[in-house]
Formats: sequence, C-alpha cells, structure tokens
Amino acid sequence: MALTNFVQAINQALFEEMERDPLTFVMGEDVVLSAFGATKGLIDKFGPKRVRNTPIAEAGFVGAAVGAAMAGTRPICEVEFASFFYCAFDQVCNQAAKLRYMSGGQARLPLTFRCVFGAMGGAAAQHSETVYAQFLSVPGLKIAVPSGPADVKGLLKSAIRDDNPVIVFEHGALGRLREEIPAGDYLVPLGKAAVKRPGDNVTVVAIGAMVPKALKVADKLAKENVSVEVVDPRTLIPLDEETILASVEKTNRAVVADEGHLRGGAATDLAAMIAEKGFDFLDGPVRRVTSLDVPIPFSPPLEKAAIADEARIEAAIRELVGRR
Amino acid sequence: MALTNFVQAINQALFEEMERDPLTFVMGEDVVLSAFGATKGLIDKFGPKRVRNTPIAEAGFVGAAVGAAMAGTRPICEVEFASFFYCAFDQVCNQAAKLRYMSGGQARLPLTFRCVFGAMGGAAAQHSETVYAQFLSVPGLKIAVPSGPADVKGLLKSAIRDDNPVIVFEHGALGRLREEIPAGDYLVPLGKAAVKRPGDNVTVVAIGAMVPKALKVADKLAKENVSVEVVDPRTLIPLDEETILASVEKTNRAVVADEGHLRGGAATDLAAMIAEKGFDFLDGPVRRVTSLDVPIPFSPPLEKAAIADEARIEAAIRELVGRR
Amino acid sequence: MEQLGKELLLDLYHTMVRIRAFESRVRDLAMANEIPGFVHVSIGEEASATGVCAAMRPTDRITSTHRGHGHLIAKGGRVAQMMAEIYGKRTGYCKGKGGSMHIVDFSLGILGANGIVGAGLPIATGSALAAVIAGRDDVTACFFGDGASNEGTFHESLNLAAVWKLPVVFVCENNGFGEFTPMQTVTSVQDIAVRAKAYDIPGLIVDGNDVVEVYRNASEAIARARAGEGPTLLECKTYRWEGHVVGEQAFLGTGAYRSEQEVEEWKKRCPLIRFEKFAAESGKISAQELKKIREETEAELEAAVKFARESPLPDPSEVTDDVYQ
Amino acid sequence: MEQLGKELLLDLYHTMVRIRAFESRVRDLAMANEIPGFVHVSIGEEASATGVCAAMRPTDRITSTHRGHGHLIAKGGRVAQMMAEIYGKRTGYCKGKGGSMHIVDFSLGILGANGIVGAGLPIATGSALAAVIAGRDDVTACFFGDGASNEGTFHESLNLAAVWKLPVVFVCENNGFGEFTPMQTVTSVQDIAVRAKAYDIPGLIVDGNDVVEVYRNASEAIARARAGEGPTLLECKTYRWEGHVVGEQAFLGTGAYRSEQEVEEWKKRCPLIRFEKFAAESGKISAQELKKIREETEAELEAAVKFARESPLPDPSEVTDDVYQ
Ligand SMILES: Cc1ncc(C[n+]2csc(CCOP(=O)(O)OP(=O)(O)O)c2C)c(N)n1
Ligand SMILES: Cc1ncc(C[n+]2csc(CCOP(=O)(O)OP(=O)(O)O)c2C)c(N)n1
Ligand SMILES: [Mg+2]
Ligand SMILES: [Mg+2]
Repeated sequence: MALTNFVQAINQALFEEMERDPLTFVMGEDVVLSAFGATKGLIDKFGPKRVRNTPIAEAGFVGAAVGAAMAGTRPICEVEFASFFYCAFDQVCNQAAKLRYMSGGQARLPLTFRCVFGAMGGAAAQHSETVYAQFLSVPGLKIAVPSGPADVKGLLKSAIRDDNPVIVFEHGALGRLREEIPAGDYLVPLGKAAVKRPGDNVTVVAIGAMVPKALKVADKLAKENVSVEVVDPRTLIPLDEETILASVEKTNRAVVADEGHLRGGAATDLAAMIAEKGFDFLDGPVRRVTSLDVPIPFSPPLEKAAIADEARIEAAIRELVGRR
Repeated sequence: MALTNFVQAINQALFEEMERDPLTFVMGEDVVLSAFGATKGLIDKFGPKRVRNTPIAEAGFVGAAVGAAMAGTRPICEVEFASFFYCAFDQVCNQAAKLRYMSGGQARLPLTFRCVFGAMGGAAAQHSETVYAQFLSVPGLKIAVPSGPADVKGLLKSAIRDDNPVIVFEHGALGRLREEIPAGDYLVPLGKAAVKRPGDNVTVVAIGAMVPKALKVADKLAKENVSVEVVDPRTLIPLDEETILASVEKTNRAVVADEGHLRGGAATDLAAMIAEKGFDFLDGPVRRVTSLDVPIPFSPPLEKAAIADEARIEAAIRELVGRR
Repeated sequence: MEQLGKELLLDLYHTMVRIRAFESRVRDLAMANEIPGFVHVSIGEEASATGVCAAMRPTDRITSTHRGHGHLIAKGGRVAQMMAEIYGKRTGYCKGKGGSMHIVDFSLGILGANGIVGAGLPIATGSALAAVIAGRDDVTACFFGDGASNEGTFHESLNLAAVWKLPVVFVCENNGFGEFTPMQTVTSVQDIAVRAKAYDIPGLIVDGNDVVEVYRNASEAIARARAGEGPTLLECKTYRWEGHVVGEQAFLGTGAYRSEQEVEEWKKRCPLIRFEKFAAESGKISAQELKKIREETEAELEAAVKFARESPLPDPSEVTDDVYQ
Repeated sequence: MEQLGKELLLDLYHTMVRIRAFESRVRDLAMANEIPGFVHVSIGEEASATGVCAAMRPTDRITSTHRGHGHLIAKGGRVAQMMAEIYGKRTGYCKGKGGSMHIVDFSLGILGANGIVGAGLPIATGSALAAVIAGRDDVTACFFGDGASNEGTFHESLNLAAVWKLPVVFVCENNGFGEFTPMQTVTSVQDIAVRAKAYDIPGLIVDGNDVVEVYRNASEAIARARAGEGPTLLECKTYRWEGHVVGEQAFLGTGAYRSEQEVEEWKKRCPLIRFEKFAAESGKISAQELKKIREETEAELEAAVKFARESPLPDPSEVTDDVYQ
C-alpha cells in the first residue's frame, strides 16, 4: 500500500468530503493555488463556486464562514497560519463558539477551520506560534491536533461532518511525514486518544508534532529498558481523559509534551487534569515539556533553544524514572 | 480614614498618574462620560487632548495605543468589556506582546490596558467572560487581576509606570466594594502576591472577585477550626510562585479558585504549577474551583449555576481537609 | 404611497405599533427591575426595521444587533417568546440562555441579535454566501448602527459581499450616537452611505422615520440582491429617543450628551404619528382601523408580559445543555 | 524635475540602486539557501519607498510590511545590519530575533516591518497620535499593500486618523497582487485611492514607478500632515517583478498566476532605468555619476554580505532576553 504524506492526506480528506456533500465548500486566502498544497486541485474538480479565494480579511471571511454555516451550508475555512486567527478572534470565540448556546440550541454550526501552525524554521514570532492554547478556554469549540497523515485525514473528515465548530491545527513541520492510510472512508472520531506506543514505566502524553519526537525518544530509551508509553490525545476538546488516566494508572509517571508555551498552555492544561484526577496514581510530579515562554525567535540557534525537543522529553523521562 | 470603592480607586489612580506624567493619556469608548465611572472627571482636568473617545473600532484604537506607546507616549487604553478584546487580539498578542522581543529589545511599550470583566448579573455570554486565560500563553504581556480597591489602585499605578504592556482586569461585580486605601502615592508591585488571610490547614489561591468569596468561606470555616490561608496572586504574569508555594508547603493542601473556565484557565495554570513544583508538599490533589465550561448564560439561575461561588470553594476545602 | 396596497400599509403600521408597545413595556419593566441585565430599546426607530423586513420573504434572513427587538418583531418574532427570553424564562426563544441581546428564531430566518457591535456584518455576508452555494434565491438583510460602520467588520464584509456579488442588503440605522458619543465626533463622514463608494456598490440615504420610503428603497435593494446584482448599503437616518441603555440616567443624569430639545425635535418626527397622518391623507385607512390595531396590540403585549411572568425559570441543571450539538 | 536639486536627485537614485542591489542579493542568497525563513523582495517597486522617505525628516517615522527592505533602506536603514539580521546573526538589527519580516531601527524612526498584513496601519496611526500628544511636529508614513487595504485595520485606522486629523500618510503600494491572488478578484475597487472618500480625506493616485512623482506627491501629503490638516491616502501603482515569496516557483511553477509577458511589460517600466533616462534628458547628471553610484553600492553590498556572513550567530542563552523591559 502506498505511503501518503501529511499534506496529501489533508488533500484527500477535502476531496472526499467535498465529493460527499455538495453543501461543503472551501474558502480562504489562496486556496485555489494553495501555497502548502492542501487544497491543490480542488478548483479543477469543484470549480470557483465551491473553492474561493478570499480577500485578506480574516474577520470578514471567518465571520462569513460562521454565517454560511448557520444558513445551511458546511464551510471548510482555511486560515493560512494559526497566528492569523488573532485577526478573527471575535468571530471564532464570541460568535462561532457561543451562538449555539446563546440561542438555546437553535444555531447549528457545521463549520471546520484549518490552519498551519508551529515552528517550521525561521518563520519568526508571527508565523510560528502554537495558538490552540488560546482556544482551550472557549467552550463551544472543538480542537484537533493531528500528529500524522492517517490521523489528519481521519480527524479532518470527522471535523467536516461534525455539526460544531472544529479547528484542525496542522503542524507545518509535519508536511512531509509519510505513512500508510487505511483505505476507504477513513474516519477518526473526535475525542478518542491513541496509544501510539505501549509502555510500562512512564507515560508521555504528546501533542501534534511532539508525537514523532516522543516516539523517537521512546525507541532510544527502550534500549536502556525504559519502557515509554506514548499517548496522543488527538483532540484537545473533547479530551479523552479516560485513555490518558488509564495509562498513568499503569505507569505511575507522566510527562506532557507540547510545542506551545508553558503558562496557560495545552501541556499545563493536561498536566493539571492528570495531577488532579490521577493524584493517587502518581509516583512523581507530572513533568511539562514545552517551548520556552518567549515569542518564537527567528535565528535558527535561538529557535532551537526556544522549541520543545527530544532532548527535553528525554530529560523529563529520565528525571521521573530516576526518582527513588 | 475614608473608605474608597473599587471604581473610585481606579479613578484616583488615573488622576494621580496623569497628573504625574504629561505623556500619559486615556483613550477608549466613552471614556469622557464614563459609563462605569472609572474615567469620570478626567476630561475636566486634562482636556480633550489627553482624554479621547474613540470610534467603536477596537483593532484600530488598541493598535493605535501600541503605536503611540512605541512613539514616546504612555497610553492608558480602556476596552469597555474584556470580551471586546477579541476584536483586537492581533494588536495585543501579535504586536504589543511581541514587538519588543522581535526588535531585539529596541521597542519600549509603556502601555496599559484596562477592562471590565466577569459575571455581573444577566450580562450574558458576550459581556460576562473572564478573558485573561487567553492571554496567559502570550509571552510579553503582564496581567493584573486586582481583588479590591487598594490593590486596584496600587496595581494600576504600577501598570501605568511599567514599560511593558500590562492588562488590568477589573471585575464588574467589585465596583462597590469599599475599603481604606493607604494615603499618598500608593503602589503595589507587579509580581508580588498577597496573603489576604493567614491559615494553617489549607491554602486557597483566589483570583480577583474570588478573593472576597474565599475570605467569606475562611471566616465560616474558622468557626469549625478549619484554618484557611487565602493567597491572592494579584498578577498572573509575572507570577509570585514563591509566596504561593511557601503557603502550600505550610498547609499541604491547595485549592485554586478562579471565575474563569476550567479547561485552559488560570486556575488550571496555577494548579499545574503547584502540583509540579509543590508535589512533595501535597497531601492531596490541588482542587480547581472554576466556572463551568459553558458560555455564561443570561438567566440568573443559570448564571448562578455556571459561576464559581463560595459553596464550591467550601466544598473543595472540606473534601481536602476530610481526606484521610 | 398610493401604489402600496391597504393590507401592506396596515401591516406596516401594525408592526411599528407592536415594536413601540413591546419596547415601551420592556423599558418600563427594566426600570422596575423586573428584567435582568442590560436592555437597549429602539423607540423612535421603528420604521427602518419595519420597512426593510416588510420587503422580505419569510425565507429571507436578517442579522440584528444589541438593539434588536424591533428587527426581530418586524421579521415575525413572537412577542411572548421574546418577552419570556428577556425575563430569562425557560419558555423564551433561547430557553433563558440569551436574553435581550441574543434573541434568535431560526425558523423565521432571524440569525440573531448580537452583543458585539459589527459582528452581524460578516455573519450576514456568510448567510448570503450560503444562498449562492446552495443555489437558493433568498436574501439576507443586515442591520447595524452608525457606530458599527467604524468597525473593521463593516469594511471587510462590504468588500467581500461586493466582490462576490452576494445577495445581502446592509442597513445602517444611523441614529446619531454610539452609546453616549455623537456620531460626528468619531465618524469621518456625515453620511455612512458615502462609504458605498469604497466598494463600488449602490449607497442610498433614506428618511429612516418614513416607513414607506424605507420599504420602497429596501424593496429595490432586495430585488437587486435577489437578481444577483450584489449588495446595497442603505442608510436610514433616524434617532434614538431613549437612552443607549435603559436606566442610563441613573449614572449619567439627563442631558449629559444631548439636549432635551434635540430629543423633542425628533419626537415630532415620530414614525408612527407620521404614518397616521399619511393614512388620514390617503383616505384609504380610517382612524378606527388604526385605533383597533393599537388596542389589539396592547392586549397582545398584556398577554405576552403575563406569559413571561408566569413562565418557569430554567432549571439550574439546564446550564450544561446546548454547548455542543 | 527641474525644481529638484541635483543632490536630491542623486540621493533618490542612490537609494533605489541600494534597494535593488540589496534585494537582488537577498533573493540570490535565499535561493542558495544561505538565508533561513521566508523572504519577500520588492524588486521593481523601489520608487515608492524611495520617493516617500526622501520627503521625510530623520525625526519622522514609518511603519513597514513583510516586504519591507526597501522602506527600511529608504528611511536610512544600514544594509550591513539589515543583512546580518536576515542571516539571523547577533550583529543584526534585532540580534537575530526578528529576521527579514521584523527589522526595526528606532533611532531612524523605523517602527518596524511586520509579518501581519494590515498591522502597520493602527500602529502608524498611533505613532501619529503620539506626536499630537507630545506636541511634536513629526509625521508618520505607513506603507501597506493593495491586499492590506481589504483588512479591517485599514478602515479603522483611516477613520481614526481622519476624525483626529492625525499627521500620518497612508501609502498604498498597489502591485496588483496579494500573494498569488490578483487584486481585482478580491478588491471591490480598481483604485484603492477611491477609498479615501469613505473618510473624507484626500486620495491620490501616482505612478509608483516614477520616483519624482512619488516624491512630489508625498511631499505635499507630508506637508499637509505636518500642518495639522490630517491624513492622506497615497496610492502608488507599481508591480512586483519577483514572486510573492522568494522560491515560490519551487511549489507553484512559473506563470501560475500571471503571464511572463505581463512581468516583462512591467520590467520595461523599471523605476531605475526610467530615472536614468530622466537624468540623461535633464543634462544635469552624467552617466558617470550614476555609474559611480552603482559601483559604490555594489561594494557596499559586498561588504554587507561579508559582514553578515562573518558575524557570529546569537548564543542560545540569549533566547530569553528582551521579552520584557
Ligand atoms: C465590539 C464592541 N465594542 C463595543 C461595544 C459596546 N457597545 C454596545 S452598543 C455600542 C454603541 C453602538 O452604536 P451603534 O452601532 O450606532 O448602534 P446603536 O446603539 O446606536 O443602535 C457600544 C459601543 C460592543 N458591544 N461591542
Ligand atoms: C493577517 C494576515 N493574513 C495573511 C497573511 C499572509 N500574507 C502575507 S503577505 C500576503 C499578501 C499581502 O498582499 P499585499 O498587502 O498586497 O502586499 P504585497 O505582498 O503585495 O506587497 C498575505 C496574504 C499575513 N501575513 N497576515
Ligand atoms: Mg447609533
Ligand atoms: Mg500587493
């Protein structure tokens, strides 16, 4: 079976879902030519009515996606870089997230946002940020952070079919990651974590691009008979607490690894949950491996110093298994 | 000595700092007449050049405040309700927070934002939110959440004199809270927590409007010989971890109470820090008392059900002291 | 006026009377602290909501604002469920979760009032886009104020609607103020309609207190939209008789930002009285007919308030419903 | 042209040559993967940055964009420190923290390039407000593109600057594209300058490849601003010769969104060649003088690249510096 890369997987999901439902359409900046390739070719198959280049006006087109969802269509709205969401926060946080609740359940918002995020080498502070932390505290949204081709395809397809606003965060550095994707109409449910590698000594809950990094570390430590279980939550909202806690109950040690910042970040959110609900399982503190709390710098050595990496995951694991 | 209420304290701070520095000025929607009263009278003393009603254009005037700060003045910018920040997130998160770092330290941003936040009775989802959680993960900002008149005066004055962007969150329900404020040029440093009430059995780290609630609970439980220490961080960034951890080291039990949401919220952020750095002090999990993860509903019984209150703080304390 | 049929004329009047009666009640009930939260009423501005919505089909949609009661009533909103919502009752349109600023009735194409100034413009634009995507011929009308026309969403929405020729009518109700700030002190143009030039779309100025003129102009704009000729910016010049928010006198006093005399001047241009004059002149409609409408409406409102008062509050357990589908 | 002194004319040329040389180097170095991250060059657009900044004082300020090298050089930015920054070196303007999209030189009134489209407009507006607050007479120029003119910040900033009569000049460099999207497919007007009508301010269209015309019009706009007469919207029609981002051909191929022929047509209108013709016709300036400038500039750039290459990278420990004052 052929290997598919991350971007091709997104592209497949879009083709399949647009094929499936004539009320779906894609809108965003340069989705016709598609700089990153995710929407490539859609224009030829679905035409300009359903594949729309927008003006550079995030509040306008993100808000329009919200309105289009409320008026009976199923928009798939691309925000080129996650940090451009800042220009449309009202539309996402005050409108998309709240309208169903404020209307007493009348509003239906079958709405999917896609964005590229994360450090991808010298893109600097305004193009390297991990923005999902800012959405964690906004009830009404769902948040998916796929770590590989199969997951991004399955999660994106589920997101498009979901009747709530879902934001799919696609890490820019995963673009060329390749793997096999199960044939057919492959769906990954929102809210189901995946144990990417079973282990006994320590649980590493890894998010997005940290999953392949955690797996590398797990391979390395296996040679030293340190058995690492890698759990990928896959969606941050809804969160599969059960799978995460079951793993920690088994290993009694937890590291949470995320590329976002420490303060108010996703790693902090999961660590607090594990530390509270898994208190009686834990032999040591839940260690958080995150990027430094600085804007992401441009220069490669600085960027490397800022971003969470294998070395920090490894150090956190060693510290935990080394305790008593 | 006279009692001063929360809004009067803000007003005093503004008069004193505008008096002190001719390069300070106030801008925002209806700051001339001042719906909440915080900027009342400034126009008469400082005139229309330094007290400016803006158009309803948050991105524009918040961004203008950023530019004015970079160009040698010291803006005090009011955003009427915290949730209107969503309309200006780029200006706060991508510009104000990052410009100093991205410029290698060249940009100086003596910039203060003030906003009213929180549930104040039937204001509904778009006017009741606790938005500071969304700023916790944005390095470069400072965040103050005063819990009473003296603190809001002292913190706001420090914020105005600080050369970094500081957001002061003023809880709308504290407006009429009255207390004595020390005479003279009263400053409260950013980054210094306050032990609002000493105790031995359990630490309640309470934020903003949860502080008076926590103190009420502490009074009540004192009668049952449960001694509660109430710690008010006062600023979330910078965070006085030392004072918080010292308290937990003494009490071995911690509750964090915040009006924000649970997922990705400030209570979760502080709880994760305490659980990790205070792991060896803790006799039980750090309990988080927050509002429910729902948009804040309009109807009073629903709002009451959604918002963190004394009863939940009390229950969390009882559960912890009841353990083993 | 002649061209308009009597039934339509009576409907226009009935709607304006209903809005006036509803808002007067809400104002009084809010002053009596029977209603929680902030309420914003549009007394004196009834003609714009009425004229625009009368030109729409049931399958057409609107977006509204924080000052939305009139728009909702004009689009067919049921006053009893509106009142119950404003009371925070379970029988309200939003089961008490929304309140005055968030009333929605999807079955009537009312996408909602909104607490965020300018938020309705992109939503209305997207609603119009949905019609194009789905191949339907429905039109969306977007109500917003003079203050909202300074928000970036105004610019981004009108540009988007113009380049995509979307079936949407942008209705600016220019009542001269944003909260307590006179429009001209924060707005670079005298007429918001001028801004249509920035999008190469028609910009019309109408007397917002003349329901028939509003109806006529809205009908043309809606017809253009339905025909695929794109958006129109329709500015209705009007005035807010009451405070920005009910009860503002308590903290501002009166005359804080406008003279009593200015308010009185505008009250002389009351859209209802004006219509009554037209009706009399037209000879088509008798004073009795109008009186009957007013009386029926009073009874209707009496019943609505009774319904709201007697309805149950939501149960606290409902707080977690409706966050997700 | 006659009215302009020879020294000024030579300066204009020198600046354009310096921009062209700098950007050509950056393009080549980026293609050779010597430079990390994205780079956007403005080759073909040198006249607008040059003409506007030549009309400014050292104490005046500018805001720039993701395509900012030209603006920075025109305002006096030192090419060695710019190049070092683009290389991510400690000797760069931002100690390597910013890179191509974030170069700043406060000492020269350069408030910064910006990676966010449209973000410079409110900042420039605030910079102009600061002059008013502080009682200074400096002016701020704000560079942005045709694409940025569709952002809400454009609308909010121009309205704010207009109502407060702020000393700012909004310079729209209309190069016909936003990334790979032709301007007319996403912009409701042919001329961005038309949008000045929405703010009741002057809107001027100039040939953005004619440095002298840009200089003249910018001088007038800046004089108006300095005199307290408020903002101007100055649209410079120009064209981007290179890709939106250096290296885009690798993923788009060539001719993906515009024809080679269109590009060639515009290259005929090269602002440098055009100036050279003017100079020759004027008789005031000899070919030798221009040649000398080009040669000096080549040497200057050679030295800048050498400086950048030989400069040290920042030490990882510097990563936590400069977050807070
Ligand atoms: C984004 C945002 N900013 C500010 C407010 C506070 N606010 C509520 S209504 C209002 C005035 C709106 O003026 P206008 O658009 O003219 O409508 P009007 O109230 O006159 O009907 C303001 C500033 C808000 N609700 N949302
Ligand atoms: C808010 C925001 N949206 C989108 C982008 C991605 N982007 C970078 S440059 C660009 C095109 C800008 O076009 P224009 O303003 O005409 O400037 P030009 O590149 O033509 O000089 C876009 C869409 C961005 N950086 N910021
Ligand atoms: Mg108004
Ligand atoms: Mg352009």
